[in-house]
Amino acid sequence: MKLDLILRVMTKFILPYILVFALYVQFHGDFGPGGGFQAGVIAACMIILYGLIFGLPAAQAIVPQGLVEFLIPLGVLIYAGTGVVGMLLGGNYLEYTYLAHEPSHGHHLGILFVELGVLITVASTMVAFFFAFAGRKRT
Amino acid sequence: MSAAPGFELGHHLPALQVVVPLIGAVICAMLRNGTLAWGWALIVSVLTAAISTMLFVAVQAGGTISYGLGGWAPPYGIEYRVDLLSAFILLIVSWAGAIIMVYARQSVMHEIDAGKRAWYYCMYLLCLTGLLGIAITGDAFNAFVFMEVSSLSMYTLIAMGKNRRALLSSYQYLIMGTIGATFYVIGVGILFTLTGSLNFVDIAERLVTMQMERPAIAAITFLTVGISLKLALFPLHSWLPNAYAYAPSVTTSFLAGTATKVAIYLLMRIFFSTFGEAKVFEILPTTTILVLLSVSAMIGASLVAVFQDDVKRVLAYSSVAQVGYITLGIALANDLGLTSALVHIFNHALMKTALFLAVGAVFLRIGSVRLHDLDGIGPKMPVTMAAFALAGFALIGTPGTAGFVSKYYLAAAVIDKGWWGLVFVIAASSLIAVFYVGRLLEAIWFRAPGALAQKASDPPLSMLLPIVGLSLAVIWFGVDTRLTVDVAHNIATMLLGGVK
Amino acid sequence: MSDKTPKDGEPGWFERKRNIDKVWYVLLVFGAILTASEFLYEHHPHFAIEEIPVFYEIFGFLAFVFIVFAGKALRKLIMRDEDYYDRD
Amino acid sequence: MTAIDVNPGLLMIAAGLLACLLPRVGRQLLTLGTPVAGLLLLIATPMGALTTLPIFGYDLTLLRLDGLAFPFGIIFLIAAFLNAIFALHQDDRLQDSAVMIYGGAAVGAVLAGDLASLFIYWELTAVSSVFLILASRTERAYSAAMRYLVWQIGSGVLLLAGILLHYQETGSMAFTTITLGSVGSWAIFLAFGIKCAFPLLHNWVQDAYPEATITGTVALSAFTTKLAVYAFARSFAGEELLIPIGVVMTCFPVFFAVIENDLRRVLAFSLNNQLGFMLVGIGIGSEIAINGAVSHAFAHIIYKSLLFMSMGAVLYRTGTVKASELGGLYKSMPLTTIFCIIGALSIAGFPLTSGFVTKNLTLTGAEYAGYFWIWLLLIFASAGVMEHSGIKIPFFAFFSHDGGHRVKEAPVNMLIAMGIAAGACIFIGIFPQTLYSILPYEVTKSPYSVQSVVTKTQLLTFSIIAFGVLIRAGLYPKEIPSTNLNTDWLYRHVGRYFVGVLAYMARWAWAGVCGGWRATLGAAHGLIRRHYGPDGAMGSAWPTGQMAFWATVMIAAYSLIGFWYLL
Repeated sequence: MKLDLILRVMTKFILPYILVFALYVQFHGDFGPGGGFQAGVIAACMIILYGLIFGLPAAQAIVPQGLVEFLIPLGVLIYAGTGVVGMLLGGNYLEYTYLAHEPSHGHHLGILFVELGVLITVASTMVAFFFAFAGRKRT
Repeated sequence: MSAAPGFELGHHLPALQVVVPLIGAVICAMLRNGTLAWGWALIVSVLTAAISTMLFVAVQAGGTISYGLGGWAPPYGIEYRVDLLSAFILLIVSWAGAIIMVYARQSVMHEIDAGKRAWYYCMYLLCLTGLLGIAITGDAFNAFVFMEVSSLSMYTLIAMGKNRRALLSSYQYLIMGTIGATFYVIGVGILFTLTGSLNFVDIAERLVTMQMERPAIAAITFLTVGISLKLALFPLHSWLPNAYAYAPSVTTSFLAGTATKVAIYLLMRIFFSTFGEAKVFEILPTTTILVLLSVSAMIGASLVAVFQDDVKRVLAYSSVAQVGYITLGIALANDLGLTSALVHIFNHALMKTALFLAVGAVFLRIGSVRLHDLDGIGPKMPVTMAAFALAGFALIGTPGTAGFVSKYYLAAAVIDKGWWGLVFVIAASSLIAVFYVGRLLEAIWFRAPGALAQKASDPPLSMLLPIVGLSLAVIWFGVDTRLTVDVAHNIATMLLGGVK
Repeated sequence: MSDKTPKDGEPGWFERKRNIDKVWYVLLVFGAILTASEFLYEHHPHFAIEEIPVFYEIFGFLAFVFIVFAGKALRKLIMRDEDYYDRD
Repeated sequence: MTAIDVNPGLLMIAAGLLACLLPRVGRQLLTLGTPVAGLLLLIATPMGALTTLPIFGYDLTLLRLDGLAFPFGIIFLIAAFLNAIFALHQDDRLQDSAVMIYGGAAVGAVLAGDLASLFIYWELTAVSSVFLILASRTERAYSAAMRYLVWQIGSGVLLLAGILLHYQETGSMAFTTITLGSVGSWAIFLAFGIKCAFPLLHNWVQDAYPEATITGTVALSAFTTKLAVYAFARSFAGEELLIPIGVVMTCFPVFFAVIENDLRRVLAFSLNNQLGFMLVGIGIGSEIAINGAVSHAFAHIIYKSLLFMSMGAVLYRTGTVKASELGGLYKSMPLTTIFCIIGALSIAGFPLTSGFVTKNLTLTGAEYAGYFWIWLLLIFASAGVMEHSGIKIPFFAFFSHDGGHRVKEAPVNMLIAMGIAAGACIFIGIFPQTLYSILPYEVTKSPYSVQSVVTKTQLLTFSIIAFGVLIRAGLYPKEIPSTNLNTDWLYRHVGRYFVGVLAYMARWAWAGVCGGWRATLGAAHGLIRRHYGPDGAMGSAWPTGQMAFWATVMIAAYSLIGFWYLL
């Protein structure tokens, strides 16, 4: 497949748009359909497509295995950390009211961080799945 | 919404109980290094245990604590609700988690590949998170989520076993666990359509005014069977022996000490504080069914244990039997019965953990837990095996040990109910326990040592201390029953007080 | 009784007919003396049966004979091969 | 609690547990030293001492010392000491610690003041003693031990049930007089009865004791049944039902003993017969009769130990105690012969031996109470004792036709143990007041009146003459290697077929219902193994599909039952 010029060129064209779409879904999450989970999957698709076309080593050069394994817990940490910050600022756990001066801003901010956490974890988990399956040798 | 700005530790204890191990698990995964991860996990699990202890003290002093997650007031938001029952279970689970963690380092070093150790501790803490979450949450669906958190991490913990069959066992457990969880969530779904609520207390309040309709029965059915799978009630127990036998030693100890106990907690929560004793036990023949199943477990599983050649499997089948004691106590649905069930949850966690830890120490030294390889190992590992013997005696129900206390109350409960035949069943089951424990002890202490046993010796101190500590606790709680019996009695009174 | 371990084939003291007879006659004489002594002391019978002369002698003798013959009869009923329970 | 008010039984148990871990010398020091320490402790404890420990909401009486408990405590400790000497030649970790725990449990039970403690010690004697049988390490011993264990645990379970019922009825856990009547009291009575080898419940004694080890049998003969005698004396003194039971017990074993070939089994039968005497005394319940029972138990432990020791020595040297294979041993083992004869004279109750002075009390009790038939049957049984223990044991083992065994005299430690026991038999026979002084009630009369000496001697001498007549006439039954059926036939033989048939039927029924599924019923070892063993339906790993199938079955069952109830 590496020899297929059309696929390679088209893939390179498409990749940035996939990322942009992922971010759109992510940030549009609080107003329309979307959110961290979907965005994460879309973002992961970018890496997966790249890996499919250019091969596993190339994909792992962009996103090393170590980074993936670091990002998975990082997302959860951001999610849980947001909750703890809310707690430290005086609310209950996962209460975003006190994150900003005004409750509605606080909630906005809180959701943003939580969704970011979700995005990171979901995206990296999907990539990890892909790496795990693609990396299996035939026996 | 509520709560004045400013951080107050006492107020946030319920959240911290879950959040601390959760964040701990995440950071564990980022640490990458086995030993570092162990140190961190130890700190986290001890902190968790400390939190549960504080919660327990607070609940005993001031009654039920309610915590609205995200500041949303119950019943609309998710509520963390710590009553005496929850606090008791939290105490057992978190302390088991902490004590086993002390032991874990050497055992994990021996049994898990270097690259996976940090993940192992991560999964351990996640599992702890899930189990604590089930016990603390007041929300039926949230309980399902935590059930999945604990189960998924537990499958991983099992699959990391060195034996290739660990994978298959883990897979079987996954299938059965998923069926169980599905049944549970179906039950919760039916309850939700019936009452429009997911909060246990709220559901209970709404159910009080309702007739016992068929959907409610269907809900009970699915919830009971789903949870029965999780707690390995006969005949839904068969995932358990393999899972126990092939998992790494630390996993087995943790699983045996905590996982089934939390499932039992959930069953009690649903029977007594959601539906209410009157609905479950008076309208439906729950007592009869549960008694039959419990008795089958007590006798059948014990008999199977007698013939097993693998020490872990002997203990695993014994666990199935011991679960039978607990469900028998629940089935009686009287004060003494519930007391005995709760006491036995505590005592069984204590002695089974001690036993499995000791077996883990054997595995560390000789790389086998087949009964034949343990011949004559007693004099070679005297301290470990003396502790093993103590815990074994407790398992039989020898007076002066914790096991006797629970059996005593169970017998009293049965007599209180006027069911004499069951006393003999309990005695018969104990008699079979004499056989399977005696068989182990005879091999360990009185046979000529084999080639493997010859070179065994007591494990390092970090493993020895938890083993010895737990087995001494087995004696301690056989004599001093203030923590166990008095608390259990209060809980029983609370549960039977009915649904307000 | 001899102190040394006797050689094989050489009958011990208690295996010679003459000695056995000696023991037997001593026993008979002792029995006779005992029977005679019955009439030399004052009786305090608790039960009427004890007033029968030579009651204890007769009772002891008959009881013994009865037990032995009853045992023999019992054997007919309950005796089995030595490995009775070992067979399947 | 002062330092001295410790139950010596606990001391023994602790030492027994410790002995598990020690090398041989340490164990020997413990087995010898602890009974002595226990004796000193017991003697130093003031009469009437009472130690209670509040636990589980009621008071456990850890120590209660009174006139009844004292002699039993003393003799159990003495027996433990004698047994320790007798066992010095062997190096067996298992037996050393088991026997101490066993003896300790017996002492503990005697000194315990409440039924809960009694139950604990009761079970402990059962569990610890079974190791003395297992320690023979033969297939026969293993199955005998399992049958023994079933009986013993059965007694324990019954006792537990009885205690709980009794507690419900009376609200009292005190270990004291119990009146027969309620279900609970009957359960306790029966539990004691099993351990005391009541007729028809007796056979575990003859089944298990001869299979135990050489030293184990000595310990077994001392503790278990005498503990039951103590329990009866404590709880059922004066219960008239015990009299007929006791009389039957004195009489029926003598017939079995006559034809038994295994001499240790003969002694086991004789044990039953002796227990009968004690039970009669307890049943009569007068002061003199109770004294008789207690002192008889005391003396009995010594001479029965002595007899078992002498047979043990024979077994140790020749490898058999079958009457048909023995004989002529007086030449090889002269000292053992003498000690055995002293034991035999004692058990038969010749004047100047311990058996005379103690059995006399029971007989006097029966005479005073005017129980004519009881008295007559006891006299009859005395002749029976003469037959099987007084004559048969020494005659067939040491005299009779030469069995061809040319062996050494018993080991020194055995001789010492037997010597002490034999000395004690004669000492008590000559100075009965030493024993009488520790009995629960005062004894005023000396046993040595002319009448009692003459009549008992007449009885016994003419029994011997009868033996002489029979053997000279060739009428005495020959010793034949055999198995004699007893009540155990019911569960060892018929039971096997019964279980087999049941299992067959169950399997057939199951097969009809679930298409070849194997039955989960069955009581016999093989059957359980077949179903619960690693390859059985229960024990094997189930395929995932089968697990899921059961989950479905459960859902269906619950739903159906639930809906049925709403109809």
